Amino acid sequence: MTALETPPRESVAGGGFAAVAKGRLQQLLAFASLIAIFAFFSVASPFFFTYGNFTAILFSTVVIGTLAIGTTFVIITGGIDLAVGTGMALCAVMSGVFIVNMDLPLVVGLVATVLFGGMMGLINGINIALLKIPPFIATLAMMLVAEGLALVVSDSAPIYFSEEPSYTKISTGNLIPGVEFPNAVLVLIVVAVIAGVLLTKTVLGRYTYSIGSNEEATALSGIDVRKWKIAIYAFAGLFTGLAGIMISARLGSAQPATGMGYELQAIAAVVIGGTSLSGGKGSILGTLIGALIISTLNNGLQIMSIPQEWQNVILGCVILVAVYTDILRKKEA
Amino acid sequence: MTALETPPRESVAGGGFAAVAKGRLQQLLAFASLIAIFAFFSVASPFFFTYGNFTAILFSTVVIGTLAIGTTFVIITGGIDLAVGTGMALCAVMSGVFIVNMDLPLVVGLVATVLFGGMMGLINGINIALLKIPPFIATLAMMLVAEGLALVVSDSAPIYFSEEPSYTKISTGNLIPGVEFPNAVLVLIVVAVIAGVLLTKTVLGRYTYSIGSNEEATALSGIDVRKWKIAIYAFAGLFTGLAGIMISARLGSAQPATGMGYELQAIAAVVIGGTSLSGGKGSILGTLIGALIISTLNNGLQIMSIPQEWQNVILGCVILVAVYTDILRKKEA
Amino acid sequence: EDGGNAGGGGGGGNGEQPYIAIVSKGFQHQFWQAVKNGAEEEAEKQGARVTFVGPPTESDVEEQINMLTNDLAKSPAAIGFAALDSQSAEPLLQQAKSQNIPVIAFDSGVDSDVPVTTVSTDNKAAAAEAAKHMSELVGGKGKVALVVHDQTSKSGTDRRDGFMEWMEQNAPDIEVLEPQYGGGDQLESANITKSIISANPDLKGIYAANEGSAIGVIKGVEESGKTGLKLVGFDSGKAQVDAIRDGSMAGAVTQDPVNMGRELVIAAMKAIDGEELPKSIDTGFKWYDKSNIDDAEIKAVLYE
Amino acid sequence: MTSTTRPPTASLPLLEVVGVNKSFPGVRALSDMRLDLRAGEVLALVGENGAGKSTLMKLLSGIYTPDTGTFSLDGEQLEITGPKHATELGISIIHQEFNLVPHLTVAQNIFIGREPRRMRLLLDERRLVREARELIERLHLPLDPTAVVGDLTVANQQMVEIAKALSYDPRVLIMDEPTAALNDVEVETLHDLIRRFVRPETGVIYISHRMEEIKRIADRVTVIRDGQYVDTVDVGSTSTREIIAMMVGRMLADGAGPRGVRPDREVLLEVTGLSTRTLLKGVSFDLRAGEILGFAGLMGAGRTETARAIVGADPVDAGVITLRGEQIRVGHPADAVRHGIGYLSEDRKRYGLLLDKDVKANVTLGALREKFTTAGFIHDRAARARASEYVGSLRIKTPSVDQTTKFLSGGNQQKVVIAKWLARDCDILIFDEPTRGIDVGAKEEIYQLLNELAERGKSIIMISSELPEVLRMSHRVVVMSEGRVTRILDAGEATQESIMHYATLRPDENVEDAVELGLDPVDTGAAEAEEEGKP
Ligand SMILES: Nc1ncnc2c1ncn2[C@@H]1O[C@H](COP(=O)(O)OP(=O)(O)OP(=O)(O)O)[C@@H](O)[C@H]1O
Ligand SMILES: Nc1ncnc2c1ncn2[C@@H]1O[C@H](COP(=O)(O)OP(=O)(O)OP(=O)(O)O)[C@@H](O)[C@H]1O
Ligand SMILES: [Mg+2]
Ligand SMILES: [Mg+2]
Repeated sequence: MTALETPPRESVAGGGFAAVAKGRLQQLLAFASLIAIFAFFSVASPFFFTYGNFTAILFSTVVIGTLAIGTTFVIITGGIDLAVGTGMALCAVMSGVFIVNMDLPLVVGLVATVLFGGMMGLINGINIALLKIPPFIATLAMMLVAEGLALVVSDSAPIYFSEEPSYTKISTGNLIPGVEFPNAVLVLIVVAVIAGVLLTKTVLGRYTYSIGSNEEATALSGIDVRKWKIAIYAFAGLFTGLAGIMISARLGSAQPATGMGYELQAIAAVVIGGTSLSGGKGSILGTLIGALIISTLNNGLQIMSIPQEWQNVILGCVILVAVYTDILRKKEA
Repeated sequence: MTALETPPRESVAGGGFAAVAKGRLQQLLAFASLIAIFAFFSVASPFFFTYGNFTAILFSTVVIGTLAIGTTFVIITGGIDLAVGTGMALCAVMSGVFIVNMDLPLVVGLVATVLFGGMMGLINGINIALLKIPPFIATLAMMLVAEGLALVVSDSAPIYFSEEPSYTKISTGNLIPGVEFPNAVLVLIVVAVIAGVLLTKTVLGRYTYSIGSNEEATALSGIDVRKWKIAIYAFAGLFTGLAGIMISARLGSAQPATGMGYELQAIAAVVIGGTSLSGGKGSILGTLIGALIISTLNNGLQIMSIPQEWQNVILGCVILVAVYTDILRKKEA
Repeated sequence: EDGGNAGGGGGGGNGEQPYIAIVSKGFQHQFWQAVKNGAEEEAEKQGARVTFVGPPTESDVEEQINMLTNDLAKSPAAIGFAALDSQSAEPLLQQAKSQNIPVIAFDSGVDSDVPVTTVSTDNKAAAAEAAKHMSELVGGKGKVALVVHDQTSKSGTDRRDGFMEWMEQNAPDIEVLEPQYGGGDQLESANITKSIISANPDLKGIYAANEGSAIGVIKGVEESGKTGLKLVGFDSGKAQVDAIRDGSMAGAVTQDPVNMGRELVIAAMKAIDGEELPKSIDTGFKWYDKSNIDDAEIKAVLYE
Repeated sequence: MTSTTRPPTASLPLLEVVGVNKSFPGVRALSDMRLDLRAGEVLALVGENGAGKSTLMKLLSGIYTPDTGTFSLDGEQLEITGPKHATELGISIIHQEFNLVPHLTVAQNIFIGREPRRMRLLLDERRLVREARELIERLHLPLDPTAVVGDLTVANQQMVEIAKALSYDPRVLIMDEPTAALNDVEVETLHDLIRRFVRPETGVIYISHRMEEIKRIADRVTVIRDGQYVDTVDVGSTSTREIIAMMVGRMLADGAGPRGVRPDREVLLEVTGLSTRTLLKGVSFDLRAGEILGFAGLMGAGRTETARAIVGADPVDAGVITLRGEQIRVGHPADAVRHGIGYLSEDRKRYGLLLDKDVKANVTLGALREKFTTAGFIHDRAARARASEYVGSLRIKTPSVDQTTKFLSGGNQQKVVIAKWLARDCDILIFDEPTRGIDVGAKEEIYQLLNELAERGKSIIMISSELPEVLRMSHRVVVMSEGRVTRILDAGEATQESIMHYATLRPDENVEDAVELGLDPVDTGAAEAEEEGKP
């Protein structure tokens, strides 16, 4: 089938030395786009290259980044998850219900929220793996249901965490003493590392790749693909729950109407990061770089005071150019 | 690539008798979901089963239906088009520019608008087929660019067609004398028939299926896949242009900010209609039924005065059930 | 009147209850939820049944037209309508007229002679009020930024233009930056705010044109650690009220959405009964800050 | 031995390849390759897996461009710019890999790119089907032009490829292992076709690993080894052993070992009354520890379906599977593997491999959780060591265990699949066409491997369409026809003739056959078949 393709330049996770080096190279290439964008803005605006602005960029990457990490797993299996945006809103609302309305201890409320996200993922997984509903449809339906339920559960009003100052600290506090570095970014880094390890070093991750690469062959190898697919969707759902916490902690309130559109941004981050929508390959590092490319562009264009209607035009063009350069380089490497 | 799939039990249009019969059966099954939904609402509300409401449902299907028809071609090739929503807004604005600002004759303005849509599709096609940018990224970029350009070109304000009463007639007039049947619906039917013929009876359609089914084999058969892919995207773009006309004719104005989100609805209509996102199969009739299922649900739930927050929840569940029943029936058929 | 029939949804139960269908500009935002609550309260009081729908964003004009179409199919006794775009709705308004269904416009006017009355506030004037306070707060000079929720909808442009026009005419020393649009999304507005602050170290104040933008601006300023910025908001809601109480926001203009909902239903009931109505009913707006936030008349217009 | 001795019928070289080099990253696929095809002959091309046969053919059909070297047709030097150009020059190829459009019909596939049209754009579907039907009839192929290709068996898909290639009326026909998926009857059909195709102005390049086939069909044979030209010899005057020796660079021992007798050990697996909605009717047999049970039958007899039903890959309608005397329930291949039953599919690309993953990932996939993890974490080094071990012991030709599987030659891919199952260490292994596309040397190795496994007490079901292989390897042979087991033959009674007899029984259409099998003809649907009347 690949007769027309250029011979293999890529490697998969966990390969030998040559493969690892090649893999790194590639990520460096995606990374190069990011660096180029950074360099450009640093020259173009004196306000871009400041510590404060860097943390601002990182901070603005947290929610999309968290969603995109979960989405990476789903997309590597060859699936898609449209429910992460409104699902996140529902999880935010649920965290409000757990922590404010039910007055559960903070930790319990947080765990319950993350698990609630996992449960939504579980339902997606069951619909997809057992009932064989195409992922696009199953998660589209979940997207609509979550959108509605977020309003129903919250009675269409935000839930405020004013009585829970430690809740907002999860996002805006500074765990590292003396350094202005928001906890939210730490959280993103930690979950990214965990997700990266799970994806490359564990059975869950390996099966995620195998299912995306050839689901039938994986099943015939004696792997219960249904069970693992459900597990992967449920696992990805945990990130939706976490994103719900991160966004409501940042805002100090659970906003039931936020979220629509975040799924597309998350998918975009994943795809710009080099994960193929047809499944079988991708990486967490790539996803993070993809998310950073988007948020850096948004930030830089605003800093440069480009009129907003032009910002999208430029954003679109830069994404095209970044991805195209990446394709060119891969060809030449 | 598709050699890896389970062998398709279904046929595509244009097959022999058995294939055609099987195809018809399947569409009848999707159709059955629609009928069931219709029957339910007719019993549930006295306001649903009226001629006026039927035309209202059809009317509300026109824009999504037109976009979904174009999207069907793209999805059958195994691609995706995220740019149809904002692209439609840009086309609407361009029709305002052509007809109101430049004061071109109506027909010229309409043709120019449709061609403008085709040009956007052409650019997508070039990015995808020649530069090898994944469809998701290429059309995501186009979506952002179109979103911005619609605002730039229109100066962020609607363009009104008040001086062009015949423009709105394209949508709201009644060509059939004496019958309350909006032209917009006629337009949808006509383009659906044309698209259906093109998809099943012409070379363009044949290669659309062929590329989606096995791009590699198609190329090895001496077909210039790049050229045809560009042609297919450009062709699909014409429907974006037409949708731009239909929406602005209905509203009497070109709204530069409408459109975001329509792409997801269009894709949903296509997928509910039985077209697989992995390409190689699908039909225009299925797409129309998919679009009708969505608009009938929207209409019926509102007619039943279901509170809005619950409408999405129910919509999501019904889509799941409809698609699942379809899957069950196909299994048994 | 044949409009009072409860729909198949069977909400009302009582077939005699007049049914008022309200098609709003939005649904999920607090502002619209407050209108909805006001309308529902009043309807209950008057023994009427209302439904309230609105598109997900204020740019979904076609969706709103579909909603209006669907509600018309239910032959309501009256319709409340806040047009996203007056002209697009004209044919449907004509249809309502021919079906003898009175239409009450709300929130912003409708360029049509169909509506029997318009229950609204003047967004431009309200925004000008915000500008006036901003000018006072920053001492009549310096850089001021705008975070607006929408660049095409009437409420977005009126709240932007009202502010900018007042500044242009009355505060020549104030430099108003290019408005930025955050779609009313808190997170996006917060990110925008931080970018603005980074790019303009000498910024004096920020004006947020609706609740979502206001929350975003408050968060963005807080996260950036910048102090001394004067923030002026729009609408209310707990986050904004709290910010004003603790001083992080100087004050805000609020309309009275709950009252708008109430007046809408009152007008509708009168129209159903064939009573004469004034051409317009102004529900007004108020400036509130730390000094008057606990006044009874302010408290009454705030929603949380 | 040199190739200069021309047979009397020989004419001008039709196609000539000189000094061709082709490298892939890390692999020198061809070096200083040459080849000449004369008009009017069938030239066989042989070599071990990964020798570079397919690469050479892809160069000839314009898919790859050579690093250096020249091609000439009728003595005229030319450059082949692409697949389309190749067909225009009169070179048609049947690829080793599946190269059809699965969602389109047979007729649509055959004429893809050349659809009969009206008014330039409109398809003339009726003419398309008519022409396809004419072609299929002319070629005597058992194909329905309106059938959807994805629904066909591998063998029938191969037929479509052949019909497609011949429809171009080529002068040079290249067939890259066309018979790998065919059984003896179909091979004969194909050979008839080739004989009819070869005329004084045409020629065929025929790649195959089946030596007896080459003896039958080819005039000359070109041998290549490790990407290098070895020699070209006349088939008539060279023995198979000599050809094989040239291929592998040494003399192979004559493999025809003694045929086994059924081992006298406990019955491990018992299948009773296995039926599926689609095909199988009451399939029953048993399997002992240490036994190699051959499955023979014609294309579509239901051998694959039996295997898939046993491992839970397809839904089962009725039937009982008993393992070591206990009834087991198998709803998914995972259950089967847990019970120690593994299945190697006949279609390695579709069902066997993660083509875009490396050799290591493929080899360790099945046994990952059991052998290469603790608490869910993968031992990369152990996995790598094991994979390298198999690459060595099965002589898998690959630059490293990190090579992406899709870049291995077909035969080596098959070995990767076998390695995967060896790593998983099942008690019962079902090999579906295990030597499909495998070179003679490697075939011997696989036979040895099967024997070793059996000696170690593993039970093996070997589905094969190559009767010599079935006869040589099996302790017993299960013969199937039309979804039924028509006979289970002991090693002593199994011969080509007896197997063919039982494989061709058609109880559903033929009352005598039903009677021979002791079936009630009314049950079998023979009555209906008669009523409908056969054309
Ligand atoms: N696209 C490619 N990229 C990298 N290596 C390749 C590629 N195609 C072929 N090879 C390598 O080139 C060598 C020759 O492969 P080829 O497919 O020509 O072998 P073959 O003789 O056809 O073998 P088989 O009998 O198994 O089909 C092999 O080592 C193979 O791994
Ligand atoms: N996925 C499928 N879709 C449609 N038909 C199928 C499918 N799988 C098998 N069949 C049909 O079922 C019948 C049995 O095929 P099976 O593969 O079991 O036979 P077999 O004896 O293994 O022969 P071979 O593998 O040589 O074709 C065939 O007629 C085939 O056409
Ligand atoms: Mg080969
Ligand atoms: Mg088989």
